[in-house]
Amino acid sequence: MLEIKCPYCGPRDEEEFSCGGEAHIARPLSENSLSDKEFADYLFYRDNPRGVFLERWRHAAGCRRWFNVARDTLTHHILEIYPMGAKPVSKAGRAAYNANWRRDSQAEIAAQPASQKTNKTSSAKR
Amino acid sequence: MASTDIDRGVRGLRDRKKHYSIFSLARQAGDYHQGWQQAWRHAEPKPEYDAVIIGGGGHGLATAYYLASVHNMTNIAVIEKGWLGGGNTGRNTTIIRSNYLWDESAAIYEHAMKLWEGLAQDLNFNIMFSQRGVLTIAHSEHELKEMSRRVHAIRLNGIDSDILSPDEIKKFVPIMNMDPAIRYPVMGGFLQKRGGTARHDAVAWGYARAADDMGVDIIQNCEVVGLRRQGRKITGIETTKGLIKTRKVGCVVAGHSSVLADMAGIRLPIASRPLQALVSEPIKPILDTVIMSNAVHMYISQSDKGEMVLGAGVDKYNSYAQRGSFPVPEHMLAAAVELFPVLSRLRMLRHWGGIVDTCPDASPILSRTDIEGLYFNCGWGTGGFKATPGSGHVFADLIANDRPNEIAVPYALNRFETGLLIDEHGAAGVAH
Amino acid sequence: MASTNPHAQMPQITALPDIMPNPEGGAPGLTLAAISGKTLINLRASDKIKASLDTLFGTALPTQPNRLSIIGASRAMWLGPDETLLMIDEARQAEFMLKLGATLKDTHYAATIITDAIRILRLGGARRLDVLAKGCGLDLHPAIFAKGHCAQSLLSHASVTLARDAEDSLLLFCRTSFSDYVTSWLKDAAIEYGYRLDTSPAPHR
Amino acid sequence: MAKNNQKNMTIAARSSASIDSQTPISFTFDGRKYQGCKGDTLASALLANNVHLTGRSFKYHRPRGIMGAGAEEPNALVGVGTDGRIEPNLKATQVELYDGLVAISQNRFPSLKLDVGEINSVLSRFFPAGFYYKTFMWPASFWMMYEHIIRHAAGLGKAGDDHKDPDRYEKRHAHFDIVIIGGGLSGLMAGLQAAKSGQRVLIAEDQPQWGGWLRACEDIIIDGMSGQAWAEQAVSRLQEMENVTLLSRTTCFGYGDHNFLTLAERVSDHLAEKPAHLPRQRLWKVRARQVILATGAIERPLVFAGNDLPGVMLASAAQTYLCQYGVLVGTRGILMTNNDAAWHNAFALHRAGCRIKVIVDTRQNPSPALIKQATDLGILTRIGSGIIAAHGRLHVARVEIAPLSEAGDALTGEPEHFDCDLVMMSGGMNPVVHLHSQARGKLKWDERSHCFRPSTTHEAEQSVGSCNGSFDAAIGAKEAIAAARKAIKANSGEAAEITLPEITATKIKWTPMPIWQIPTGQPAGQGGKAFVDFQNDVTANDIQLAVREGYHSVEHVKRYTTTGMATDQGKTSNINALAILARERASDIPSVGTTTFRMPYTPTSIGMIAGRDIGGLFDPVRTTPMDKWHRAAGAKFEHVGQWMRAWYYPKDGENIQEAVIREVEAARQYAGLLDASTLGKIDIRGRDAAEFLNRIYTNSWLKLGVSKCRYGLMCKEDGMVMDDGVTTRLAEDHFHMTTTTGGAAGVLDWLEEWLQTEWPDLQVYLTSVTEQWAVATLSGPAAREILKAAGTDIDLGDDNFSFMSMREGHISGLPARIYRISFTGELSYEINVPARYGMALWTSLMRAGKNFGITPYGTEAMHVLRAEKGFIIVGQETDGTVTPYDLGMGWIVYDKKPDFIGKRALARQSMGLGDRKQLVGLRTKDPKQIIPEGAHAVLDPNQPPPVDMLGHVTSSYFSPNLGHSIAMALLRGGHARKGETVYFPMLDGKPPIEATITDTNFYDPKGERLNGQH
Repeated sequence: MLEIKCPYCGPRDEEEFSCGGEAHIARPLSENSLSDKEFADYLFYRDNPRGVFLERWRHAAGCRRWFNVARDTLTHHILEIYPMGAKPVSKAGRAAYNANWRRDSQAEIAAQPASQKTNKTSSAKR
Repeated sequence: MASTDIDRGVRGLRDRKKHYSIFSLARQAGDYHQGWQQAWRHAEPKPEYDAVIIGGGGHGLATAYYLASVHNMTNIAVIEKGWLGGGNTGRNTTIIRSNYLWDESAAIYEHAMKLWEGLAQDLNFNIMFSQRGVLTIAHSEHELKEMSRRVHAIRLNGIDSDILSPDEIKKFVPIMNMDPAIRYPVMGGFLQKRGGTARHDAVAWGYARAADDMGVDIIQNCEVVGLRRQGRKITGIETTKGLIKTRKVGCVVAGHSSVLADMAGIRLPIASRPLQALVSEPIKPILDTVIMSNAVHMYISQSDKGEMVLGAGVDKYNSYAQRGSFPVPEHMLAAAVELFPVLSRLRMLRHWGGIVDTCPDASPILSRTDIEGLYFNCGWGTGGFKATPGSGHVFADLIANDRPNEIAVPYALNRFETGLLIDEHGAAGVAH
Repeated sequence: MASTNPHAQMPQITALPDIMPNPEGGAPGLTLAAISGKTLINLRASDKIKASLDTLFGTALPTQPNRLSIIGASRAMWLGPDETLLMIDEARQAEFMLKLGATLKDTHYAATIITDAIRILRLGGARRLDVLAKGCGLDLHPAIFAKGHCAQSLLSHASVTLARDAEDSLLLFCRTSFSDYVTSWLKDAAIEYGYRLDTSPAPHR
Repeated sequence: MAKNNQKNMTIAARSSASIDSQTPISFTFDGRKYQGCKGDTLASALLANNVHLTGRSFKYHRPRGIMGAGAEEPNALVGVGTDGRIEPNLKATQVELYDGLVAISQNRFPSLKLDVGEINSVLSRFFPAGFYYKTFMWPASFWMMYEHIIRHAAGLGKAGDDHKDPDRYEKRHAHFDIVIIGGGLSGLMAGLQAAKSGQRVLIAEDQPQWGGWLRACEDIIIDGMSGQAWAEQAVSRLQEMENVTLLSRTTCFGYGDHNFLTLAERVSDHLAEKPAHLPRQRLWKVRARQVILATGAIERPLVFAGNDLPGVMLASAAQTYLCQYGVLVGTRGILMTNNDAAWHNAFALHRAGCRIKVIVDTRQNPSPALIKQATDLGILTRIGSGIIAAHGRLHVARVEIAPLSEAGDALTGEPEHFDCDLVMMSGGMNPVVHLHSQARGKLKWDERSHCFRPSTTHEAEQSVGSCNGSFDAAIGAKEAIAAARKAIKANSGEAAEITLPEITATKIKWTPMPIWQIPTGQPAGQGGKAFVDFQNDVTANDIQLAVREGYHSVEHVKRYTTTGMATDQGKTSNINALAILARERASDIPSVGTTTFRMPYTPTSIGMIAGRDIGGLFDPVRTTPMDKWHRAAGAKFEHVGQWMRAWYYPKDGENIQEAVIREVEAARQYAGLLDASTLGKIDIRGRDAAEFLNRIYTNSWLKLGVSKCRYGLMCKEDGMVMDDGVTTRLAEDHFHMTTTTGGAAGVLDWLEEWLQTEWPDLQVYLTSVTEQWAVATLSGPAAREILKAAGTDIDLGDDNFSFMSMREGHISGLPARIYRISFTGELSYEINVPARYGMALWTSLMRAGKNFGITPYGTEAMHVLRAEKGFIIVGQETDGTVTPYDLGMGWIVYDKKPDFIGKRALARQSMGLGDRKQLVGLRTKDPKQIIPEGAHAVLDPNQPPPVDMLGHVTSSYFSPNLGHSIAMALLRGGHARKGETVYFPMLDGKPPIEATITDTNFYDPKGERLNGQH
């Protein structure tokens, strides 16, 4: 059973958490011109690496906060835990973030208001 | 729905010397079993094949077998990075049924069921397909309604299904706890008599042996490290045993589909999840059917060896580790003891995990891709074993003709673009 | 019409007596007492904003995760970075809420009375931690889960909040609809140590 | 008779520190009464009574005896207990003796000595590995019959007939700084170091007593004490420290991610009288910061013809029975070994009175000192030789010994015959690396000791002593202290100074010979059976056959021959099998590889893993504040998730139909009262609350007036309906949301997720108030009058209190929020009071309504009433594949809004397709006919299967108010099919039901009844 270090409550058993799947999936803004195919990238297509995976967890039975985890899906080692809205800082975490095909998907571009291309808070999942 | 007359291809082995029978067994006994031949050759890759199947599990071997026996494509190879059947084929709870809600699902699983029936004779290998029945039980008003919906649909699709009352269940499964005062009392169930189990390893070995008999090269301990393409066309695969040229590549690597998709530069809507199962020590027969419960979340059968075989749902996180977390077996066994108190004093003997690839709609993908000559068969989630022959049969057809037949059409990748899903989530509950 | 089913009855929960003597003799290993006469307020507010309530509450509200503030009969449990559970005497409720409203006027906060949604139990007895450990994955070692600590976790199938506000006992908060389950679970878990359930009138029901 | 004399002798002579020969214990085996001593295992007691034949093998039903002394035992499986306490397949070597213990042998008929199953042994030539894959195929239809026979021949023990387990099982979590598995020399040394350094320590020992091999080892001296005395002293020192937890009779069976260990403590299995308050076993779920494994080693058997006969035993086991249990397992013994250590076992037995006739060493050059020692003791030696066959029927009686080639692969001379009643064998040691491997640590093959030992680790874990391949006591102790210090350092603790004890023991040069099968001198496949896996009857020939047939991978060989798959999980067989496989493949063991070890280390009680989460505690039962009233009224209940909701309230003799019709009519004609407390309720506050709702729901929320209510539908991001409910604006920045009963928790999490992860800029706070409020829904023409009668300070007039609005005030003195909303189409009030007043509210309304014909109604009547109005129930009319448009509720989708969850998905091309399944109403041709829910619509009732289906009936009832049945269905292209006729084939063979497709709003389409004026 995994032991996950909630950024607030500290190390707790996996049972207290729910897993939210891939992290940093930007939600296309309503005024988008995505094709159905491009929108499917946001809706259904998920990163599924054999190795470092950036995923979202929630301390469901504790403080109910969401946070990000960089976890190796092969070893189950947890490399890094970082807040919602932030990006990974570990080398492996950053590499995984940049390697993700989603970074240059139309869906992700459509999540960026033309004005603030690098705005972080516009979409905390990023 | 599947056409009722399926082209099963060549039946039995071409090489009569290798034929299995009670007589060959007796003959060999006289010879102290020194004369048995290899079930399949340990082939080394040729420079080029007409088609290559990546993945030597049940689905991959079945695909190769039907390519050879139905479509006469014998210059083909199966590439397996480890040993045949070493993935989910050898790690599942071997349950076989075709009583699915949606027409598309019923079509492919019933197609498989018809192939299961008589497969031992097709392959001249006793895969121990045992039609002991699969009984799905309901624990609430809501589940009874779902059950009614399912049985109506299943029957109209021409698939056998009977509703059992609590009294009939009591007779059919004497060890089940029918106390109406338990937390989730057994209020009824539906039974597919033609459902049951098969010996998972035998399925892989049987297909391998029969495919080999028709000239298919089965290449174990050979890992694919890259896919060669020319523009949008597949031209070959790079393996740890060198480059193999081919214009058709079928990927059947449950658990690792995304890894291969990465090599091809395409994406799949798939998450790899741990699925755990366990067996008890062998005991004399106490359960002669398969029981599934969605509400208390477990399924159970007893193997011919006498082991109670149990499974439940997938773990909640992605993993390639072939292991899960302890709470899953904990809850699984609590549910098992609640329904079958006799299990309390038995002991868990073995526990293991597989990696299943799960789709957003809990239905598989049998599809061409944007790359010409590259085909994927994946996303079977927890339910792949039961589909093995049907999956191989339909996938072989897709590869041979480069177009999906009527069963395969709904399972194309583009359904995630259109949103026309085959959502077994609501229906499936604990699938497997 | 929906199919009639023969069962449609309440599942039977093994009804254990309220007192189970310690099989090894001596005091029961677990004592349970329902706490009544308290008001529970779920406070949603940032640390900055909730700090302005310190005077009203009587002492600083906890800003450190999983910590508990104690003043007289009042308790404040940290539930999340912007969530605090306040427990005060019911008699103070009206005045407290009034002053709270006045103090936090025009700020982003939510103070919701959830007294009736939560059941409070005080757990005592020498084996209370062993009983809890049977269903709770927290490290309850007295040195780790010391006085002044609180935590939300699971007790078997129920979500609970534990607050160690005393040396020799602690508070357990659970949802009202789970309290029958939690109580029977605790009794059942304490069979090997003995227990005593103090059945003073519960706050509601 | 010689046997009796010898038997008496063994009983009388029994003495050892581990057993108490003064306290005799009586037990039965196969109905016969025997006596053992306190401290015995069933195995040691049976041997003391000279009972060697204890079981029959799985496949060939060959007579089997006791081969080992612990978890490795493959043969001596027994059923123990009576009535509800029967437990099959226990290893006699692990069963602690208690007074009155009842044990039976297994897998034999009619008796152990005479088992008809032995015919399989005679016919064994026809049953090689995997024979069943090659036959039983003709005729195809016969397989079920063949299988029936196979199933009944297979299986080992029998489960108890009485299915209720009378015992309790406990589980507990625990946290430690350092967990040590194994209470032998190295485990205790590591424990002392860790404990003295103030760490929180757990030491777990599988056996009832501490010391491990120290107990069975006669010659070791530690700090001037016998090994056993030292162990007892160490344990008593540890017991005094409060930072130490000592668990004996506790097996660590699982090692999971992040140092999560699972241990099984046998609390009362060994007690004759099981105290009612104590669990039978306790599962420890331990999170450890550091783990030290000191799990010892297991001796390997040698593979030779007849090696499975009773009386053939591991050398270390023979010594264990002698030194630990005071049992001499034979009178005329022979040892075959490939190493030095076993010589000392033989000497020990010889000195104790078992005449060792010959020591057979497969090596050409064992140490001369040993040979001299043997000669001095009058023991013959046969060097560079092996036992090529053992003979006997129910017990070994004679062996053939022949000289071997240097490699041990051929005979180089004629065999000599020796009679005997004991054969000790030793093929070297296997470190118990199971837990290290479970923890995903790697293994490496040790070319000197010829065994696998731990190499790199994956978790914070270290192996010490024999399980690390360090078979020398002094070295093991050093390792243990070093490992403990390393662990303490890793925990940033201070390692206390402790001194390594002085250890003197017979020095043993550990150089076993790699010999994996003793040649028989017979042609391949012939000669006596040489077993590799004893329990599953897998012979060396079977492994050769598997390889011959192309099953080369170790996993294939395992699965094809079933070697290593028995209940001993290959503890004695794996390495021999691997080695023979390597030989057959002309490869070496490391490259053939090993199979990975998985939980559990030994078979583990299922009841213990289930624990107390069964029966009444399987899952919480949630009840409402009015629950007791419903029960008193004799209500039937419906499971809704964890909730128990009143389903209907039958009066004497009423069935569900009659009761529901009465309740439905009452609600329309007078008034009905429903307990709606289970509805999910969420308090939503903050500046942006309205904007938030506007994004969550499909319709518009910005302009909703204060104290006004609005119905809302929420979709998932894929546009499919997720939940619905009425939400009320209590103030500009304050809303009260209701959700479905089943959806409550999910919706709160869903809303929180969007706030935290997508829209952290919105100022909105959510608080669940589901259980803060008890809700009674008063519905019907008389509702208003009843509220008045109950006494209220709220002006109920339409102008003050209109439909879809909320008022706060009092009902019969209780503080209440009343929502005038309707799920029945009648004048209806949802009265919310703090949960504590729920019962008071209910009873006072029932009282006030008495003269108005008030009738409590349950969820079933509620379903009928809303269906008459065509209102949907999420989860019944929807199943996650239905959009608002499919439901004909396009009116609630305000797509002019910039955004709401699901908006983009609903705009996908396919969502507009006309042939989606759409919700419609149905009128049966025969008004009395009720279509079963779940029935499927077809256009051509005579089409043979597979039939083209339009879709299914989601709700179907008889409507007493309309006097005909009503139904709703999701039909392909349904909205365009209004007026068409469809057919519903029945399961029971009755003719299909004919129905016409209609609208869904069956009753009072104009909604005039909402005001109660009629």
